[in-house]
Amino acid sequence: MALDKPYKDVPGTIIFDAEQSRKGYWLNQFCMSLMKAENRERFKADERAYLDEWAMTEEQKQAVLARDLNWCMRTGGNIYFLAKIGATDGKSFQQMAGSMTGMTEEEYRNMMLNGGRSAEGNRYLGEDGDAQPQHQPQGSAGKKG
Amino acid sequence: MALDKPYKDVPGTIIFDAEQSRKGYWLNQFCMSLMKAENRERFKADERAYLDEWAMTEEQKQAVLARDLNWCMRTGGNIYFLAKIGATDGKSFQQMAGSMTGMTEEEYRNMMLNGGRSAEGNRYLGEDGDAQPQHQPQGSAGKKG
Amino acid sequence: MARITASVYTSHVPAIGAAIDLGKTQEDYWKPLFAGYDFSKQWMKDNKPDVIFLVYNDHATAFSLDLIPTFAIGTAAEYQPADEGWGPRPVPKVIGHPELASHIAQSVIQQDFDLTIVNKMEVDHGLTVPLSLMCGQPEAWPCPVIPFAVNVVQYPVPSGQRCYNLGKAIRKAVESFDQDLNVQIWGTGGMSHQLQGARAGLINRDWDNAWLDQLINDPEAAAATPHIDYVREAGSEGIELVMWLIARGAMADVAGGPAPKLAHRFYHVPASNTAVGHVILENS
Amino acid sequence: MARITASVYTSHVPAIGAAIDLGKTQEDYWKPLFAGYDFSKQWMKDNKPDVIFLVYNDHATAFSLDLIPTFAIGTAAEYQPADEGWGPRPVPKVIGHPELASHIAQSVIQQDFDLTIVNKMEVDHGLTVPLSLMCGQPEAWPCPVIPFAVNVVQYPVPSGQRCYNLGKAIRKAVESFDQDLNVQIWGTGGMSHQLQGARAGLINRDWDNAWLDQLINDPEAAAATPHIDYVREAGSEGIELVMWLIARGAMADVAGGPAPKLAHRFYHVPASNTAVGHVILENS
Ligand SMILES: [Fe+3]
Ligand SMILES: [Fe+3]
Repeated sequence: MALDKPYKDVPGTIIFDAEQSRKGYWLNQFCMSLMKAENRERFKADERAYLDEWAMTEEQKQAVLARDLNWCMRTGGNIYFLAKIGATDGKSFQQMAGSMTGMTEEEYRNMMLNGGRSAEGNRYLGEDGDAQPQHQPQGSAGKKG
Repeated sequence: MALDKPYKDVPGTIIFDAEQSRKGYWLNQFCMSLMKAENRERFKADERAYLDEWAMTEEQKQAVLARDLNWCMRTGGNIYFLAKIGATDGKSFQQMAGSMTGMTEEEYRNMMLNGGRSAEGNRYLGEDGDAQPQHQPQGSAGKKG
Repeated sequence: MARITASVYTSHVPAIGAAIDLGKTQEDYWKPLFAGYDFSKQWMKDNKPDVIFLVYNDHATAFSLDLIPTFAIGTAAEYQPADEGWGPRPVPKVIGHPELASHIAQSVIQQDFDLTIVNKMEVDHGLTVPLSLMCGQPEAWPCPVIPFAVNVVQYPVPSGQRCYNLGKAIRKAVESFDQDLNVQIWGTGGMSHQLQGARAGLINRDWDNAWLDQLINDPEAAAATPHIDYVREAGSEGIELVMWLIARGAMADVAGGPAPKLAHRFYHVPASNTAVGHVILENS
Repeated sequence: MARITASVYTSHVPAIGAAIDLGKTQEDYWKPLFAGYDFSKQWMKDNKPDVIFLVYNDHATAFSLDLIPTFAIGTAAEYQPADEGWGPRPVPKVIGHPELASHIAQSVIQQDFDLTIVNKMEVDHGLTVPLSLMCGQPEAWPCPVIPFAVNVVQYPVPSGQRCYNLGKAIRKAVESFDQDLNVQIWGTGGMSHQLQGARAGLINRDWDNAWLDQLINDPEAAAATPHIDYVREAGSEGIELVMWLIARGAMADVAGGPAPKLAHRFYHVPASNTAVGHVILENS
């Protein structure tokens, strides 16, 4: 029998396990490189050229160029690594986290000021909370649909 | 009570524990640098200048210049690190180990061919085996005395 | 003989560090949070330790995917604050305590914990933000710090029970050190937060406070919390709370001594994406 | 289901690697040593595994004093032979098995072993010499290898009992892997040798053979050997034998199965400074 992965049924959540880590190895190692100021400069000067120095998949490069953190995560990115991209862009952790929900910055900030997202309906896939797939994207982007 | 160090009463033996490791940190890190061919070349071209690039004590540098491995070990060196110096000099592990006994290469090699050094008398400090302090140096160097 | 006199628990949100570094602590958003640490700063002055054993996690800073230690103990003489992408925090460098750290490493490995010994490492907000919260903005940190990094980034992370048992082993190690030192053990990270995906921003005030009750009064029960409960109830990054169990396991009552004194308890939402929890327990 | 079919034990003396690489295996000095592995090379052909889980120690090669993991598992796709100072050995690169390695890491960490996961590492003679002894000089190694490095360089090293228990956990991990794989586990290093000081060259034939008897027939007793016995009786580097206990702990009899079959046993003095021991045990 394979190992138990009980965390597969939590909505809107990817657990960074060995499988994800293997998938995202070069994407995450690229992110680590942005901890050096000179690499941040080189990346900002020509993002595509800098990305091409890394053994990332084309999809991973596209996800980074698009600054789509959910997409980055699906291709094996981990938020603590991806945060180095946000830092390079001058973004805060709140801006980065919010960007994954579809909310505007203000909507997300207000949600947090009001006590954050409730766990109600968001514990198991198939419930009806705001983090469930059927309610994406959230916020004004979601309401447009 | 401090931690038990039962290995302090073995003759002719320094156990590389945290205390030794702290003492020998830079000496051992210098040794690691010799795993790169270009560093071996630089070291061979001017040993003193290369050693001066490292935060080693003067005594450690002298011990390295003298190729006195026992002295290196007393100052915190570990044999697996020190072996990189021997490798740089083109020496084998047998030549390095033998050099610490005072025997000639041939004497040490013959001892090994005859089944190696006996544990008899060499288990505890204060016994009368050939590795005990009162019998150093061994071999023809020892017999001269 | 060295002894553990107290344990401190606190979240280590990076935005808190930024608020301190940028002089924003008196802004409306941050004021109630920092007010919760006024007691703690005074308490630190009144109860200055000789050494802090600081349990935290590295956030893809010192450790990349090239090498991921489950438990890493710092035995170096000093540690520089890392550049996590925004530039290094303008805080003092961290002075280590190589002798005590090596002693603890030796003792704890002999108690069957398979530590990684680290002599060169930069430290990130996980370690520096708790120091800032408890000590403010001094020229130098008040005492040496032993960094102890726990992997909570790549699964599987160590179980709560494993962490709690490690705390017991650390207490034994500290008490077998010859020098007479006043040692505090800090557990950091948490409480509920999730930084990723459609579920980002999850906060669970009730669960957090019930877990704090357990941590204080029934630590065995807190230690028995399975990983999946942290994820489901406290968000994917809520798993950081296992680190608090290391500090809790090192308290005297766990080894049959008297119950600790609750010197301070504080809870606040939000700091950026996170629920901030903070507790101080004293051994009597 | 993957299963452990056999365990192999062998010393990993660097001079043996040099003798192979320099074509000296038929010289008088080396001939009797390599003759002891003739059986083993044929056995490897007749019992080709799908994966080798290779327990060895790094000799200040991949790990400097900057970072010393007690137990490190390699989950990378490949590993290059290291330059230990004489230039890299002219042997094939080592192909890993990331899926099985990650699976074992996950399982064993959940069994309370605090592994360090390594994705980038060069491998030294501790890993390549056993491969050369068992496989000769092929263009490529016969199967993927999972490197498992144990700290036996800086004290404290893990106890024999801890290593033996780890072996049990590895067996469970392997048996919970979905794919049908034939896995061998190798324990390397030892036997009696001392590379340092006035006591360099120590060999203890009687002790080595008594320990081998125990390893084969009474592994619990072998696992109970305290560190100091290895040092006193088998020389300071004899401590490497704790690594053999990891392989032995993974055999079926330890988990209540039938006793293993002793396929081969060999002992020879000297190889450079070292007593060479070699055993092959098969699960029935
Ligand atoms: Fe954190
Ligand atoms: Fe070895």
